[in-house]
Amino acid sequence: MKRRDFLKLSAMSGAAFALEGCGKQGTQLIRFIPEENLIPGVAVWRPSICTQCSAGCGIQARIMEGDAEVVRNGQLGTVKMGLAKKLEGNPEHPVNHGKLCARGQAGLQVSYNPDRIKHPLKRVGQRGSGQFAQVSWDEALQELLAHLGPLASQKNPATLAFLAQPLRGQRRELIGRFLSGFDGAELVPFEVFDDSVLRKANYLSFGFNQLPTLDLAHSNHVISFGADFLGTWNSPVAQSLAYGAMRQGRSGLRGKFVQVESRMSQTGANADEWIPARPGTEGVLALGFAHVILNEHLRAAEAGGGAGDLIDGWHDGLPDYSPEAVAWKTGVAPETVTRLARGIASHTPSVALVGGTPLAQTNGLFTALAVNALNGLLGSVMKPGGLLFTPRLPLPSAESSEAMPEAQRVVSVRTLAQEILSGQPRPVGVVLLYGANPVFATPPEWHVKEALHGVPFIASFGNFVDETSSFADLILPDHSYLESWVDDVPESGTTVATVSVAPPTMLPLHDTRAMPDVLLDLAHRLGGRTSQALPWKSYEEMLQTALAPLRHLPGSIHADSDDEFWKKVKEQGGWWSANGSIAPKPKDAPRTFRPLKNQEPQFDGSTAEFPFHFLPYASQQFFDGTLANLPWMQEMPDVLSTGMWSSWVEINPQTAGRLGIEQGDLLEVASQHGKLRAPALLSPGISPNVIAMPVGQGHEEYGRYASGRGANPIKILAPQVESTTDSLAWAGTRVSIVRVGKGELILFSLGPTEWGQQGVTR
Amino acid sequence: MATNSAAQANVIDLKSDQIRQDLLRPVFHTSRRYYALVFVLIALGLPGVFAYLYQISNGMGVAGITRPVFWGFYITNFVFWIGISHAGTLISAILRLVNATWRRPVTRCAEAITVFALAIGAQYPIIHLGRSWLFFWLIPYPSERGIWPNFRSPLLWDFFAISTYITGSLIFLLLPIIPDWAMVRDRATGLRKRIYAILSLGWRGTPREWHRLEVAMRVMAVVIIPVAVSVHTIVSWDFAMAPVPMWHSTVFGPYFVAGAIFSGIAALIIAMALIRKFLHLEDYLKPIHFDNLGKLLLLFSLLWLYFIFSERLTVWYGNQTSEMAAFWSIQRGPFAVPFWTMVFCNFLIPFPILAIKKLRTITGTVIASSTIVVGMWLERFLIVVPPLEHKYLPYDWGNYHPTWVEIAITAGTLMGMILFYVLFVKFVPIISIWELKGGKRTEPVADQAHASVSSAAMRLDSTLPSGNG
Amino acid sequence: MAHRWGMVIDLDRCTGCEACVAACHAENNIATVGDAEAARGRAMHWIHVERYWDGEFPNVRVGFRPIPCQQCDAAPCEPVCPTYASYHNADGLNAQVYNRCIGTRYCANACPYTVRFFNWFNPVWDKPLNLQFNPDVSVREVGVMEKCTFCIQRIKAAEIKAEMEKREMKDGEFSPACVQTCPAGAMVFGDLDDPASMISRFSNSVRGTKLLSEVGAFPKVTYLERESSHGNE
Amino acid sequence: MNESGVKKTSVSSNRGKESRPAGSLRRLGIILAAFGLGILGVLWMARAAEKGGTHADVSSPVQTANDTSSARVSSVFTPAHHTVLGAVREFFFWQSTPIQPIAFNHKLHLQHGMQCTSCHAGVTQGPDAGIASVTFCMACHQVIAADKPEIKKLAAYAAKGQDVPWQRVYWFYPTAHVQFWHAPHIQAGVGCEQCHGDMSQQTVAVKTKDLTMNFCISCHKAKGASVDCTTCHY
Repeated sequence: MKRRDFLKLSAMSGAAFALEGCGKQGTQLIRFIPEENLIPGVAVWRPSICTQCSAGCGIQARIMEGDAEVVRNGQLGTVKMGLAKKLEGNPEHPVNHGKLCARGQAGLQVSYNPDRIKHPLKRVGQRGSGQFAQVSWDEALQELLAHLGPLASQKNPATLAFLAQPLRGQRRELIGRFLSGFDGAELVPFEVFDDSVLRKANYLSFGFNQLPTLDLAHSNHVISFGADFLGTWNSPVAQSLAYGAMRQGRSGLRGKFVQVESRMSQTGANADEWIPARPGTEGVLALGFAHVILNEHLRAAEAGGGAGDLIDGWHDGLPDYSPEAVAWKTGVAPETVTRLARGIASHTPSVALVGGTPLAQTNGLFTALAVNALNGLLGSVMKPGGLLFTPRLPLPSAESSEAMPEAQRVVSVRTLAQEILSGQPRPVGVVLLYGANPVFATPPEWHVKEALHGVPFIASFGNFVDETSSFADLILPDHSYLESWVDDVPESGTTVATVSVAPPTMLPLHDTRAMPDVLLDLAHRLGGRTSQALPWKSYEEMLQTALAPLRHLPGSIHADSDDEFWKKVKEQGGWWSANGSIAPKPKDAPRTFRPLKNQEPQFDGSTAEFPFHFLPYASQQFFDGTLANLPWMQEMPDVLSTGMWSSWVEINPQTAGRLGIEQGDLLEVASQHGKLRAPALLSPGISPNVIAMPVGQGHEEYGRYASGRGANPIKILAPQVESTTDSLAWAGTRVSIVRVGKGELILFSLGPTEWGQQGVTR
Repeated sequence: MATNSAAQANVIDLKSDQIRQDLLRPVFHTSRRYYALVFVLIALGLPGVFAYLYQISNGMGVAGITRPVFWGFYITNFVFWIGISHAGTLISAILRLVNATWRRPVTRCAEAITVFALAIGAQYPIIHLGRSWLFFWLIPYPSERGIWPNFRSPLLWDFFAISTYITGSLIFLLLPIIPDWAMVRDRATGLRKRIYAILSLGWRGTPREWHRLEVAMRVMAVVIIPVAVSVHTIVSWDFAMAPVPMWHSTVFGPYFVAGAIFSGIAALIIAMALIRKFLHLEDYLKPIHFDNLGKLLLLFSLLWLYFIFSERLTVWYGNQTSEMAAFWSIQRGPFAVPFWTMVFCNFLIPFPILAIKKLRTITGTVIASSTIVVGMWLERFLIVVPPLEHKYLPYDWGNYHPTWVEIAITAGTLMGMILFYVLFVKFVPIISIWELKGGKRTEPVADQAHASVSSAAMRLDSTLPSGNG
Repeated sequence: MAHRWGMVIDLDRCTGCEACVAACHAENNIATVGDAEAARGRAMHWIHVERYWDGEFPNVRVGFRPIPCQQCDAAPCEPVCPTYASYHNADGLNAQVYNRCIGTRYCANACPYTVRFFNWFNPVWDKPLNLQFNPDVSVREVGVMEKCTFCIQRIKAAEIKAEMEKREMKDGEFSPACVQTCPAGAMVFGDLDDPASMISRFSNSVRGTKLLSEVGAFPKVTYLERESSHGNE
Repeated sequence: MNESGVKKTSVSSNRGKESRPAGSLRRLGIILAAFGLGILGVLWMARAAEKGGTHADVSSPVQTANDTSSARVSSVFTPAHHTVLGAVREFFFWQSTPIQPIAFNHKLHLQHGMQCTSCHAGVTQGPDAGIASVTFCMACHQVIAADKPEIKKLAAYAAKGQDVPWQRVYWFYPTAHVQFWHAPHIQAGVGCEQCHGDMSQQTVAVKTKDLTMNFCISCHKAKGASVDCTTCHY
């Protein structure tokens, strides 16, 4: 077993570091002259931005001098350099106020990951075989230019697609401008758990094309429809902070929290009441509440405002949504519906949230609009204790990834794949990859793999070889975010307009280059439109010019000169407006939108053949799988199941008993589109007709810690999309399960699940 | 009872020569079978040695112990062997004090068991250390750093108790060997003679020497008993002092002592039976000895039953959630099988055999003893592991799967024990010759007289021209 | 100027996000044991969030309880250690002196909270993960016991800083990694001997309970139990 | 041996003869059987104990439909030392005296009015004293004594863009778990020489003081500093 041997070696070296006496260490390696001057053993804190999820928390890295093994001009040796030892939240940052979640804490292991790409790579083996050879940066850039050059000229029919994780701020702007140099170039933002449905709904209901900022701290009653807002959804740290304040922040007043979802999430586990509704019927339940509130005249229909107008029958008191009708659809008892409705109406300020699973159905938009209407009715929009929206900065690129500059088209991965395969409207000559991993995270029947095979040339900026970048012909490894200039414009999670910018916290460990600088370099070499669009020498210069205008706005920095301003921005890790100085401005939505009737969710697979709803969920450790290569995250027990280093199928004990399934049995989960195997985990917090699985494991190619571990639920999903947006309806698949033997569960707690609290917790 | 049994026990109508020859035969004559046996024992023991080295170089983790079951086979074996060690010294000391003359052929094999079982048992605390090579930190030696061991720790009490006990029993074993070694010396030639000359410390068999020996033995007999009792009480405190459900019990002290003597006698009976068989000592180790020990065994079987019952009853009646978890896991949970096997081995099988006089034969007692030894090992295991698997917080429950390392070491030490014994038999007359001779006269005698007479006999021996042939 | 460091954990704020767990790993050079060992129950988490189910579907409730070392005043782990590797230090911490530990694992058995973790093997870090080591914390080797130290390295650093600046330590001047990062602000750390400190106020809360108080170890970690809203509606 | 002895033994061996071959086999058989039974019992116990693992069966390898290998990440363990010698050295705290790449003359530099802190700058501010990089040396040695052989070595390093691989003179084995802070000691008025000897008398630094724990705590006691274990060990 090759991996074993390799590990043995690395293990030895690790131990050598850990236990051989000093003096021995480094004697065999030459030492380079330190590039920076730090006092040994004394820590300095440098600001940066967390890129582990899209919340955009500000962080600071604890930098201390250490001996790093590096390659300098082709020579291997050690150098004394500042190394990030610990990440903490940036106390001044308006999103996370010094706090940080587990995934953020683990960010260190991105930089220090043994599987990082250490230098540019050129494909030598078959495409997708993941066999690469080292090349110099010049060769690499030449190669890429050779393929980009032709595309830049108008005559060439072929075009360029930039497939990236959703980006914001100047990175987004940079890429946009770069693509503007190519006719018909496409930006393809991709993440599995994208919130485009909710953005669209918010746009239609309230005129804000963005995710909401939740002012939980001041709300008295919170009801959440499937939103895992304490774990993985939107801006978890900001929301956890607010949640804490809601529970115990105000003396004598403790906000109540009700969670509606069919599989208990980490968030649901904290709810005072957990209400399992049938998947896809959350919208109906929301309107059920509205029905009660309207018919008991606790609020007037007009309170619903624009959001209400979008729901069919709103102004007639929603006759189709009587508690009985709702109960029949959702499986929630009528009295519960009435009670909760009265509760949220009377205990103001109250707010309803929606996100995650309910929106990952074919009728996602309807659900979102229904909840928005309920919020309108509760009067919780743009009010303390309700839904707020983060104000936009007067910057060109401040929009979230949804609302686009007109320069280039934005398409979904699915569309891109179709275009590549069909060659319509134009053939795609080159695909640039950055961060996104669609091969891992799309249903097979979106044919992303096949499409990539068909692309003449693929270049990746990723710093790991994953399922997608293993298709690349060329890999130009990026710095880790601790090693590079970072910038972001938080979409939500704060009430002040914010732009985060931070310089590198440490020198690069490997022979890598920051993607933005590489793009600028390419642009200059390409010349023509591209270089005109990107006049800056370096990314820092671009950032500085972009932020310069902010100096004159009331905000976190008072500076007399641009240089001083820039200096302070770098020290502070960004700029944020003074409270209330910039108000969020809604755009009025197109009135063309017709009020929506209830739409039944469409599920793939017949109830008879595939009796169970299949619920993949964003894992607390790996989010959508991008963090599965971090040992800390692998070994951190999932808080509800206590599972580590593996994946599992959550199943209700009653169901399990009925099917003769025991804890740890290996199950085969089959949909119309594929099979997978994983051990059964009996969990009380899941509906009997639902089985759930964490997303993130089952990587085929993602470094030593993630590869060949567990199963990937996305691989058996139906290629369904939410009907109005093009985003994947990942909760719309039905499956069947069968026991195929004894499996392996790796659990941190071997205690009995059925064990009550034994007076251990109240 | 003493006199009566003595009456039966001493119907040894053999000449001193006969006795001497039979008992010295193993020392002078070594068969090929013997070498084969030694070789086999070493071969079977070696894996254990290898396993231990493997464990030292790779780390404790190669054993099956894990969180929260931090103690497993090693501590089980520790308690088990210390228990076995209570066979000899205690018994022979008691029998000496009550002057039960039937003890004479028995005492030495018993005391030997003690010493070797202790030697084995004392290994285990060291084997189970995460950093064995630092075990000497248990020794209170004055250090420039002014650091002493923690005298509040039961483990330290263990250290003192066991070292005291092993010293005591060693003396107790060696003192009465001296005359016999002297006898060997007188019969031996060449190198062997020189070795035994050193070993026998120049014993000449003068009345003063005999007197001193008698006195020393009586003193030792008195001293060793409280030590023996304290040792196993302290071993039990290793558990009772920790706030672990089902460990934290007051009954553990006497419970362990009783269990120890119980398993000890069983081991003794097995050893005696083997010796009797292999060394053709049918004329010396007679059914009466097995019968008497059988009675003792019966008594302790009942005692053991009483203790385990009262221990479990109080737990069950007290009905604390934390304790009940461990309790039920033993009674009807994953540990039910070992538990009920233990009950069978320690009571249900031995009781009838030992209670019915007809069955209390040599074979009978040996069968009973073998089941008891197994049963007692299971008992130790059930004391150590299940409570650790079920500590207070259900979330932190765990389980324990021993690995080949633990099993190899366990087996290795068993082989080691047998090996020690086999070698011992080779270098020491396993039955105290002079005592046996002393016992030849049936009427009870005053110490002085007894001593002088037997010493007279001895003087005769020691003055014989050695090697006149 | 001896202190009595304590912690308060508000279970009504705790969301079970396990940020504390990750932060602890990053701060304290805690080994990652890998799947094989994790499967044998040897994963090391100085602080871990215990989860207790209550009730049957659909009326399921869950209780989360982050459990670091409780730093007991009458710690069962201390008297049993034959070498004083586990002992009560001047600040009332249950200190673990790694270099003095010979690995009897007695302390771990005696600990009612099962918060002690043993180095079954020599820890392994694939290069360059070892560059992340916190130099203020020693890397434990095979055969020694380890556990939550209330981030003693941070305590010492703050002490030394205060000492060099010739002043007393201020309340909230520093906090352990878990407390620092807790997104819901569920954890408070401070000096129980300082009546003015935040922790003194919190630990006297009516919601305050000690874990397994019946064992009588007198933990210095106080848990504030969950409440219900709107008059138990 | 005397007559009777010989006779007896021969007799006894004769007595044994009849049953020897069978007997020996039987006895070996008994021993092996006993051992075998013991092992079986133990194994069986193991299984019994294993049944305790009611919740997770960790023995069977995981297979999943869309992956083939189930790699064990660090089921690989390392001995604490690679050689027995290494272990022994550490056990007895043996430290070999280092060979410095350049024969640095402390005495000379101090005579020319340099301070300890000019090269070991960290000593007043943090835990580590630190050591100046080659660039710092070259600041003076561009010109000063540039022709001396040792300085040539230094210059050579600088030219290659390399730092001087100085070897530590005073250090602890990691298993000592010592967390030493220089700064507080300096502030408490502990002179460098108290632990490192009088460097103004040394050319190449040699280990003059044996920094045992005794050395530390005797001074701590004398100065009334804390001798609590966690003062240094954590």
